[in-house]
Amino acid sequence: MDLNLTPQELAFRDEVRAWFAANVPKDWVKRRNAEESMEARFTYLRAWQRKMFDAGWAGVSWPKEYGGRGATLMEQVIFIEEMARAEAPPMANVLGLGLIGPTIIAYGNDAQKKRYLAKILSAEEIWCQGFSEPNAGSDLAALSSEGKLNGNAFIVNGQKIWNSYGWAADWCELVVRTDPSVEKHKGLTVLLVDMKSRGVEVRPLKQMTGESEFCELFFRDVRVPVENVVGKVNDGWRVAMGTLMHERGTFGAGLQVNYRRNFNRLVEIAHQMKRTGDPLVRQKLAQAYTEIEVMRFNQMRAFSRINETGVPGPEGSIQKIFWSELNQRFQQMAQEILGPYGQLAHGAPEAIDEGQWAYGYLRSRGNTIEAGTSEIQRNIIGHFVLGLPKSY
Amino acid sequence: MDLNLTPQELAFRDEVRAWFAANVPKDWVKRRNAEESMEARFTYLRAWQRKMFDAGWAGVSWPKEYGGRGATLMEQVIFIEEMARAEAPPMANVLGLGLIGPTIIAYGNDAQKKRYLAKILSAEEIWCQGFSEPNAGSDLAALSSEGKLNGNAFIVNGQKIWNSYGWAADWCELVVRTDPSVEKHKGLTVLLVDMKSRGVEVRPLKQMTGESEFCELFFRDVRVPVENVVGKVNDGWRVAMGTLMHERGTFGAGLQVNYRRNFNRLVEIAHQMKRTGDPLVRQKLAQAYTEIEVMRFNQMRAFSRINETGVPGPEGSIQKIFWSELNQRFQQMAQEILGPYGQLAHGAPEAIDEGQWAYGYLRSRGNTIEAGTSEIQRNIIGHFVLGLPKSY
Amino acid sequence: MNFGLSESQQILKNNARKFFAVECPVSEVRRIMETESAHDEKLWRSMAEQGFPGVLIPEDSGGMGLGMVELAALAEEMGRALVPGPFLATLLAGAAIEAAGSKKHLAEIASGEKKATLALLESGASWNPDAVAMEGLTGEKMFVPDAGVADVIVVAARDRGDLALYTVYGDSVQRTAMPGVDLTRRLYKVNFAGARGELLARGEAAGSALDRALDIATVTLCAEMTGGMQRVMEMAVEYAKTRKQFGKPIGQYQAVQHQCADMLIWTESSRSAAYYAAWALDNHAADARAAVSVAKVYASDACRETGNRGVQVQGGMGFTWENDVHLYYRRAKASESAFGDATFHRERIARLIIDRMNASSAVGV
Amino acid sequence: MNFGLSESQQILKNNARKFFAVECPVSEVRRIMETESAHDEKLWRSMAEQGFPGVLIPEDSGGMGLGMVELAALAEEMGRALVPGPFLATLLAGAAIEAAGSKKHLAEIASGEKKATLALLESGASWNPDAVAMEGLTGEKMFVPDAGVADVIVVAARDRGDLALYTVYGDSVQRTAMPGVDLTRRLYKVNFAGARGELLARGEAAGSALDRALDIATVTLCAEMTGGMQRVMEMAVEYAKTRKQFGKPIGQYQAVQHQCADMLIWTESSRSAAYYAAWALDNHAADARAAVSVAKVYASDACRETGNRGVQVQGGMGFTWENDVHLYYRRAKASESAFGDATFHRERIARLIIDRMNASSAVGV
Repeated sequence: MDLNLTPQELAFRDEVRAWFAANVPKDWVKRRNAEESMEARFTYLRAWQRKMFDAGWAGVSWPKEYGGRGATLMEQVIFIEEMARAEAPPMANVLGLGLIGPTIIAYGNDAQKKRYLAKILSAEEIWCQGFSEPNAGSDLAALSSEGKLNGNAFIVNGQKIWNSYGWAADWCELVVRTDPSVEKHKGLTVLLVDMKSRGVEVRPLKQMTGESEFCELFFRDVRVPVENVVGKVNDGWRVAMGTLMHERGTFGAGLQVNYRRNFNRLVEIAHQMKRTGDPLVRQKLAQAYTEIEVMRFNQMRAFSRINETGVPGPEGSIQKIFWSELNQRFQQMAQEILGPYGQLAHGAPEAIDEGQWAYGYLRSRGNTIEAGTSEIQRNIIGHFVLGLPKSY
Repeated sequence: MDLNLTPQELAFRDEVRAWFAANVPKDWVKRRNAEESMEARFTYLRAWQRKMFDAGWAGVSWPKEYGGRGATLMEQVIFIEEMARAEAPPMANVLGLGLIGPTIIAYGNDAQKKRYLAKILSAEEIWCQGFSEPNAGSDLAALSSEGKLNGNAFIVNGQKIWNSYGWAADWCELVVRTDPSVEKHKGLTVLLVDMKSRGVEVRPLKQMTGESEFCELFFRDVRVPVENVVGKVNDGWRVAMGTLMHERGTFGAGLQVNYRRNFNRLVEIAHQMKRTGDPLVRQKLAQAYTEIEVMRFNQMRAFSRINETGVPGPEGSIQKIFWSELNQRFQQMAQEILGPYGQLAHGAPEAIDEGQWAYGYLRSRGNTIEAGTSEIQRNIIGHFVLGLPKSY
Repeated sequence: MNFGLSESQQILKNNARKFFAVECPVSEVRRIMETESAHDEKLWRSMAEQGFPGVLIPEDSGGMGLGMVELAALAEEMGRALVPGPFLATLLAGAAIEAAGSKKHLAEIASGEKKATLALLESGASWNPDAVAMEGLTGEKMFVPDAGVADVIVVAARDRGDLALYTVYGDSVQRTAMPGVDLTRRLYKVNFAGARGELLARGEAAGSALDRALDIATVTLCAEMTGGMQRVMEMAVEYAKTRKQFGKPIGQYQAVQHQCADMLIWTESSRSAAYYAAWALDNHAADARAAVSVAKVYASDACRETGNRGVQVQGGMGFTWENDVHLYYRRAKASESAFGDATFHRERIARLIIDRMNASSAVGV
Repeated sequence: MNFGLSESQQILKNNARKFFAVECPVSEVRRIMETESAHDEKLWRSMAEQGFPGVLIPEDSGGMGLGMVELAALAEEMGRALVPGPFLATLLAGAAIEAAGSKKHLAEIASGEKKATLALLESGASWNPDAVAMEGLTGEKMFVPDAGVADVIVVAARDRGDLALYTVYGDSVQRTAMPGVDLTRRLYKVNFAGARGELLARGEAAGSALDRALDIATVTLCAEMTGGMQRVMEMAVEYAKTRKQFGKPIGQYQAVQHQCADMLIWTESSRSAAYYAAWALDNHAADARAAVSVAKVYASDACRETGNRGVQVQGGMGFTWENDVHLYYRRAKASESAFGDATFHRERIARLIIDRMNASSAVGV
């Protein structure tokens, strides 16, 4: 057991840290909470990704042969942590870099790799994902969007939901049912769909926070050439699961840094409100510190294990439950400490941090739903980790 | 809505209160926690019940024609509360009075009523109940003790568990399977079994508290005459459910008084330990007060509704969950306030209240298991109250 | 003893439910909450025709002269329908005026001609009247509910050190919106420079009038929260019955079903506590003030948790703007802290109950 | 960075598991806990042959000279096996002696010839060294673990106002049992009238030695708790797989299965926190002391809740004396408060972390 970074890891961290220190746009922290159009914001993030790409920081985890850096898992973690620490803007093509690029690398053919990968890295083409449907959320394999083979193309019809970046995307990794005659996991296919195709419609989906982080996608007789199948026809479940596996990998590394920053900020405010002498407030803050630290230790252990074994396991569900439920408790606790001020929204002159705490409280409610509900995660732990019978 | 007692209820309360004030043995409170043999204790409780019987207080809820008092539900509640308030000893034949007598009244024939009821009231014959089995707990209908008809008697074989008072009982209300060929709820029969029959064995079952509140009963070729069937042969599920319905009726009325006494005592100790100035302790005690009060209000509402409609409904599961989980939180909270002193057991000179807090903590663990687990109670609420599909 | 509503109480409740189903369906709530003040004069007038703003106001002042139980029954239905606007604020102000022994504005409040509110909180945001520091009609009050549409504002201030209540005309003060999570009940900062108004009460009279008004409003809020919880539970249960995943209604899975069961326990328990407190206030029961805090402690946590489960059970759908559950979720957060959060009321219980229990004397049950 | 155990650490852990499976199966635990002191000299000698009492003691004092991570690995296995007796008490005393810069008794402790303990708590039962009031070797200490079999007792007392540590011979003091819920680790009241002993350290040296010893023992306890949680979870999961009700293994019902999932989360998280703290202590990390408290806050609650679920999942069977889960349940309650409960350690985190963060300065991550 040695929790110090290795000399190589230290060198990598120093390099990353130095680059971010020199290159993170100074205006970002102010701009982050400001009102601006999604389009203007996105242009900014595209430029930022391009800058990172030019310096060789896009696709850190990708193999070198595809334009990545071939970083070890621990280096990826370091990269993500440093990016969070530096309060760098996110990259515009976050799904392309994190999920879809790796899927194409793992399951795509040479032509696809050649056609798509470089433009993902450079943010020239933005990607989104079409998986969930109104009637296929936790039960993803029940999806009903269909792709009917017609000559050398699939004709796609259906509706997708909880899609991120659809409004900005050039391409979509879409899962459709291509064989309705076989059992539900077996008739699915993953297609790469040009979002400019005739028959694709994108509608913003407004959340309870008032934002539209997500979209609904509608496909009406959309033509997708057969060469856009990833992997084999009717083998889409395996490909889609491969994509989702990436979702539960290193994502938490940045969260932990953000949570710690939120905690530090809350302590700062509590000091300013002269509330840190109150034994109740002290207990609450210390409990939050404890949970965030335990999350950090859990992650270090998990990353260390994946680094050795090479595969993220179902234990990823532990991390998902931990960060989502932690954040809900934290946001509630923040509300208790801030009192009615915590409820003031963006635009109220007295709002703390421009309403970020009111927003954070509402937004956290989605944490135990998005990326696999807590109920599904506990099913995964029960069945795949503890070996209990499948409960659903 | 009128939460004052009616003049009749007030008169009843005053009468009960006066009788208890004059008759509750003065030595009971000290004796309660003292070490004495179960037999000696039971002799004492039998004498106490005889005294209550002679004064007309045994079987308050029973119809007058069977020697009871024909009290309204609200009077029963008052009686139970006053009994708890007076810190009266329990009656020896608690199951006979509360569960088995009412079952015989509801389902028994005239000969049975004549034979058994009076001796239940006078504590001349003590009763116990043989329902649960090692493999039939939550799933009671899966019980496998069998009764085979042989001439004019059933020959009973099997094992029962979680039996109270078996070691002291003269009689047992026993559920056995008399027809294994039909579906599980349909082949059961309720028998009244003489505990002195050849082939009945009683073994104490030691709990995690170290006590033996419960027994295991073993039946080996025990002969039970057919006239001891309650209701009809193979109609035992209905009879047994009728018995269990009584279990969830007015039981909580006394609990609420006991919880409030425990709370008052804890506040008293906290004052003595000079801990009631600590904001954390204040919050904890106030939360406990809140929960005990809400339990009281819930019960008032439930009793008031049963008083009107005449039937306890599945809402009894709400009360069961409430009192059991409340007591677990309360006992844990008491431990936090008392610190290591709370853990000291009977016999430790420094133990508070002769180790009752350490005992209460351990004993409360059983609350969410006994009389229907919290899981089963939530199933009942989900299915029978909210109309959700059966989940098991 | 009878915990159920009397026939006339039940009729009032049923009528209120029907009234709001027609006059204030959720589509109206959504329309009104998008307006500047989340107040709709037409709805208010209709409510006034029913006598709602004057439920507690004595008949000789033009009100209905009913009690807290009736008010709780009405509030439960208003909570269920998520009625937006200044009902609770007006109630609070009216109760303070009446508890101070005055009849000022009461007839106009009862008739719906005037809306009112009460200004208590200052920058420290404490619900404890002892924390009032504003000297006379100067300075600012914060988090004043529905002040934007209030014709009358009852203000707690200091008059040479003593607590005092004033009635102030809404149009004589400067009101600035403080947009918060609850879109149906707006908060304002009120600056009293140049306020026109009169002294209502001072010293002990002011303190006890304020206490009484806060107790009344707190219980009313608890009943309202119960109605909201009931509705959130119903929406979740309905969804759990119809939404299928893995070939079964999700309500068949215990992970979902047991969350629904908990929502029922919280809702029913909040209801018991709110109605008990209402009855206790009406009947000047010895434990009335503690019962108010018990109801608020319980409902504050239960209402928030019911909201949490209500969203969770509905999954992604529960997280959309289109789904009504978030409107209740937002209201629950505001109600949790209004008139003091659970921590505040637990401390109040400690003062009312625990501090009065003596260390050396055995305490009766 | 590598969070996993090194090969030699893993071997030590595996060997410990095998050793205790043979030398201290639960039947032995039950036998030993029924004895007067819950200590078995034969088991102790076997453990000493393995070097266990001297894991941390430097090689030049006859110990193994290993670090906290090795100790945590050993303690996890001891917790899993629920090893009764004075291991933790002896560790605590030995760590205090060594941290005070002394070698007194260390060789005999390492060899198993002497058992030891540390007496800190007085009637106020506070784990804060500042609360020590006993003047020199007079008066009483309370809740002293395994004092009944201790040959050496390290005592915290005042020497003219300054904190001081003394080593006292166990047979020179009066020890009275304080029977508690944990049957495997006994507590005693110790009266020091007539005690024979020597000064070990005073002033700052005493304070820092005591702090260090408590930190070491706390982390060891957290690792031990993790081992117990692991075992409780395994028993519950095993039961949930085999016990059938309504025709299915109960572990197929989400109400049961999800309780098992929570037990896994709590156990794994306690493990991460305990090992991190062990590593931090070994490496004098800047956050080492806070990490100790983080581990204890988390484990105190998690271990209790795992016990609660462990009994609940096993239903009536889990509530019997015969089922081993209650032995762990009792130990969990004692461990929850030992060396300070979650409330105590949260307050310690507040002092170590929150009070040092400045209101006006931005704080780095």
